[in-house]
Amino acid sequence: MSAVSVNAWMEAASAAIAADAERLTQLDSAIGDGDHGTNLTRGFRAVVEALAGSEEPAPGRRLILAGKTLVSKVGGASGPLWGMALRRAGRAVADAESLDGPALADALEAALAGVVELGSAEPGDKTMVDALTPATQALRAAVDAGQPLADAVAAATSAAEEGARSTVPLQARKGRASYLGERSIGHEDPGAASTVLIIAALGRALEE
Amino acid sequence: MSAVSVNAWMEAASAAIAADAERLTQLDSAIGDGDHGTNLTRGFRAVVEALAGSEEPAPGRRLILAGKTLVSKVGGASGPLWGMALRRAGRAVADAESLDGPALADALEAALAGVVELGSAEPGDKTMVDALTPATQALRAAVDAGQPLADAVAAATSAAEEGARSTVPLQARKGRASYLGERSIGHEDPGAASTVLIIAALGRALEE
Amino acid sequence: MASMRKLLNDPEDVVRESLAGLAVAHGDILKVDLEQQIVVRADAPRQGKVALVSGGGAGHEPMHGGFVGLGMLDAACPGAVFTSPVPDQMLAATTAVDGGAGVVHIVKNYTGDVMNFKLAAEDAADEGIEVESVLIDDDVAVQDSLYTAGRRGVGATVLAEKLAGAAAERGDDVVAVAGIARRVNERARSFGIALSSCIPPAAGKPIFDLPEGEMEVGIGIHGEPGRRREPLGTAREIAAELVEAVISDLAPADGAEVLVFTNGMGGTPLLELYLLHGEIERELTERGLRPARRLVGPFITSLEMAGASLTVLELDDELAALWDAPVHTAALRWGT
Amino acid sequence: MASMRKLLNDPEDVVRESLAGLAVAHGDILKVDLEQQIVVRADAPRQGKVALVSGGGAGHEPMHGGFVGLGMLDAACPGAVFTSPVPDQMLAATTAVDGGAGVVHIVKNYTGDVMNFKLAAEDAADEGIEVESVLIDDDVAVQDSLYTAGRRGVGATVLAEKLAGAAAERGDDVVAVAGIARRVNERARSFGIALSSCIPPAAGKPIFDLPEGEMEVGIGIHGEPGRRREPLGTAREIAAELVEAVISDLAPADGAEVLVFTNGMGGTPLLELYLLHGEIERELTERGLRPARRLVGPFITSLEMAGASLTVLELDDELAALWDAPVHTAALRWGT
Ligand SMILES: Nc1ncnc2c1ncn2[C@@H]1O[C@H](COP(=O)(O)OP(=O)(O)O)[C@@H](O)[C@H]1O
Ligand SMILES: Nc1ncnc2c1ncn2[C@@H]1O[C@H](COP(=O)(O)OP(=O)(O)O)[C@@H](O)[C@H]1O
Ligand SMILES: [Mg+2]
Ligand SMILES: [Mg+2]
Ligand SMILES: [Mg+2]
Ligand SMILES: [Mg+2]
Repeated sequence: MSAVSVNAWMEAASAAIAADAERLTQLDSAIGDGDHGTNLTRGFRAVVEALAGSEEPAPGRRLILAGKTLVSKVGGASGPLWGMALRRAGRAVADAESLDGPALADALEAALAGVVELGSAEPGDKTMVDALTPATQALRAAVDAGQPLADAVAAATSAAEEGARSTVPLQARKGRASYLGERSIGHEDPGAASTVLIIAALGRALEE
Repeated sequence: MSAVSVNAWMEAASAAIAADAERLTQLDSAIGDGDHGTNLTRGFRAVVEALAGSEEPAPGRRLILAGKTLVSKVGGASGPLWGMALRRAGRAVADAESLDGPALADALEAALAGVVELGSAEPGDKTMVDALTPATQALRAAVDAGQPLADAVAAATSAAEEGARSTVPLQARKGRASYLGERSIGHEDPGAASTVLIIAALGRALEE
Repeated sequence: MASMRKLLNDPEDVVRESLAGLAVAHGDILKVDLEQQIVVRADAPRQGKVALVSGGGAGHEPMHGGFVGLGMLDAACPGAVFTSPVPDQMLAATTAVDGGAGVVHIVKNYTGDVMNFKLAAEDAADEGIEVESVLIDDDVAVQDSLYTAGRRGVGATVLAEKLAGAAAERGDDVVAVAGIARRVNERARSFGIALSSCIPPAAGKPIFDLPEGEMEVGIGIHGEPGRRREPLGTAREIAAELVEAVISDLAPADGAEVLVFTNGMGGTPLLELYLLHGEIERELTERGLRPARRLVGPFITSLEMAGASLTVLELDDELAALWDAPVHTAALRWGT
Repeated sequence: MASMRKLLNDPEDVVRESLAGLAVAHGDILKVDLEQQIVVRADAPRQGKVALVSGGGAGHEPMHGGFVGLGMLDAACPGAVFTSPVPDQMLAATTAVDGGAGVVHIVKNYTGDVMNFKLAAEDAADEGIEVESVLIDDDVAVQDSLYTAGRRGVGATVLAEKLAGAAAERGDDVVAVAGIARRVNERARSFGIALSSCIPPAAGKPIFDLPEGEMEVGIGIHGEPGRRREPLGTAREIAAELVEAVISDLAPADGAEVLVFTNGMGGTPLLELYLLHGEIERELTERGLRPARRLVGPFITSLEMAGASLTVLELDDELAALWDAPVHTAALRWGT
């Protein structure tokens, strides 16, 4: 049965973010402070390094390590948010042997819950939540419908993309972009954009 | 017999400098600190005002007043230099009733001597001296040759213009431009350029 | 590399290498742990004294490292440029300065700072250190509503760190020290404008372009654009706008004594800043307020951004006395 | 009007209005005569104390107005931006602070400053005031030869004003005070680089354009271009270049104790300036010199120019003690 490799996921996410760091930073320059690309590049690089140095076999524990690393290395808003997300994801799958469809759905739901608990953002606030929420829902629906994991991940990725696009016309209510008031309208939220990359990276981390 | 009116001279000089202040400042930006236009505009405006408020009939004394005003109002290098120049010019013609050809030649020679005494610049150092020296010589020669004052002033103006142009290829050895070393080559000296304006203003100050 | 208009080596090392320079420049006042990226008072921990810790993204210098020393902060933890530090740093700073009397965290209200400091405070509690967190949110440019992340912490941070630092120095307990910082936050308001963007080292270019003749109004301290753009006014008009924004929100008592903090954003010449300060005091005086203390200079900056912010703190006798108390840091020093 | 990136009203009034702001901000330290455009110590004249007067074009703030006060200058006379003041101002300042013990004029070596101060000193002598003039010319970027106006006065000015001010405060006579300033000038050298031009208010635009990736090397303090353009180096390379230029000319004794003054030109963030300072100290130490005192910050500036200069002063015990002596001015304060 196919599953997601945590190492491969984090490596693919790290590579995608590094490749797109410039664009993320551009988005953050328009409505934030222009550091989102460097923040996440630094963070995911550290995650890949930490995972490479760990012997831990359980995917849940690997996710917790990834989350702790993000908290320790990123700072800003996205560090604790994605850190909390991965820690909660890891705890949700506990000692499960593999991140198969149902486990991944549990993990993403827990991640989303963690982000909302820490950041109190609701859908429509123009944050990463606007991409992570539909992605999580799409993945759960596909898994529940018995679709292959690759298809479920593809559905989640499309949903994340659409969610990120949907942030463009919104006025931000959370994070730095909210300081801009109406001037935040018309720009894609950088955190939503990076969420797309992280979800899409799941597709490059499928095993078997 | 024709002569120069000090008031008219200073008014014409003030107007010409104000009109060309931008260009003077540009020249000073290239090899100095970009204030020559504003320095002299401020100074000659104050001179015109001071002369307007004075009852003094003797042209020599009016020149001294003009010089003192420049010293008090301009600062920088050009303030004391032109101040000294006009003070010395005034003293040279003492209580003469009019600034006729010979008196004007005396005045310019004294002015030049004052500038050299204070600033120790020699011809070729790329300063106002490079314009004032040939202008003074041309005026003296024309007056000695018995030419009408208007022609003498025109000759002085041409000589000043040529002198100013001759500063372009020079490397500065005095004033701020000297700090640039070889980079001062290829630019006209701002003080030489303003000297042209002041000499040319004589032509608009001829009476009778 | 180094092709942008910056004095640095590798942009990734800018904060750490800057701290190294701070350490050699002010070895009598502070020490720097380059590993943890924290700045600590030279004589820390001071047994029995409440300790003050602050932090935030770098790029606001002299805040916070320049405020470490007698009568002000015990430690500062700078993050990357314009990026909140991480909880590990905050925890390291907290444990390094705890003298057994508890630690006050001065936290500027930004999503990142708030979340990271929250995690650090939880970690500190786990280690048995009593932490009081004080949130600074004095920027009237942002409406404090459900529809924003709340007001940003700006100029009042400097004043809170000075006054709470003096309270800690005179022996106040942790609740009292935090209380002073909160009182400063309640009685102070700020508003800022920018005449240019700044150049974050990682980006290497300005965050925004501001056409000649315009200004950003209602800016924060992270080089971000402000609430709106307006035609650039004269200093007199800008002073009136700053004072109106701050005073209408602060609503001080008639004839109140105030501390006037005219802050440069980093790239504004002192020549202009003093000019603006003069206009600000005139405006305040015309409104019947009485400037009784002043601070003029670049103290909470956005790298080389041109612009200024005004912070007004309504004074009482205690706050005035705490302001006058000795301070010995790299950026503020008197009475010693 | 006000369409340039400047906080001001009318560019013609910028210096006077800035002085008005300085006066309200620091009424405890100094007073300003707006008519004469001079800044005078609040308690001037001090009977029996040698008085120190300095001046020069505005645009270098905090120099000189920010150095007026106990232990430093008795008066400052700022001219228009980057324009030497006029003799009338210098004379007014000199007579305002003369306490009967004579007055020392600290004159930076620029044609305008030298000529105007010369005329002022003559006027002061006519009024029976003993004036000692000290010429500061510490900038190694300019060759001191017949073919230039001689070396410019830059960073050493700040040090000379502090140290001679301390000598005056301890009671030295006018010749001795001038002697300290001259010793500082002999034992100090400076060199600077710029990463951007500045915007003089009267011009309203930058004096020169510097392409991305280049720097001006060997700059003065009037926004003028430097001796040459070079590719912008890393902070480490720039530190090496500054130290080499200064030390090869100063030729201090092996293992000498030095005061290291890392100066910001106005628009360089403190983050970068401290980074550079760290690199400079490393370079100096590697050459066997011993940094024993430091000053880091924007103290002699060119408006908002980005860049930095290094001044190194070879110390002896007396100069070190004079440095440590109390000073209370708007820009430098310790020991009080
Ligand atoms: N309260 C919040 N809840 C969820 N996501 C948030 C919140 N605040 C900010 N974010 C996300 O964080 C992103 C910005 O991250 P980043 O630029 O790394 O941090 P910072 O804003 O501290 O510079 C935003 O685009 C947004 O998606
Ligand atoms: N030593 C000198 N002798 C004669 N003229 C000089 C000397 N030094 C400078 N000048 C003249 O002064 C001009 C600059 O004047 P200005 O820009 O008003 O003063 P500053 O250089 O103080 O800014 C130069 O272009 C030059 O012609
Ligand atoms: Mg950001
Ligand atoms: Mg000039
Ligand atoms: Mg950030
Ligand atoms: Mg000048």
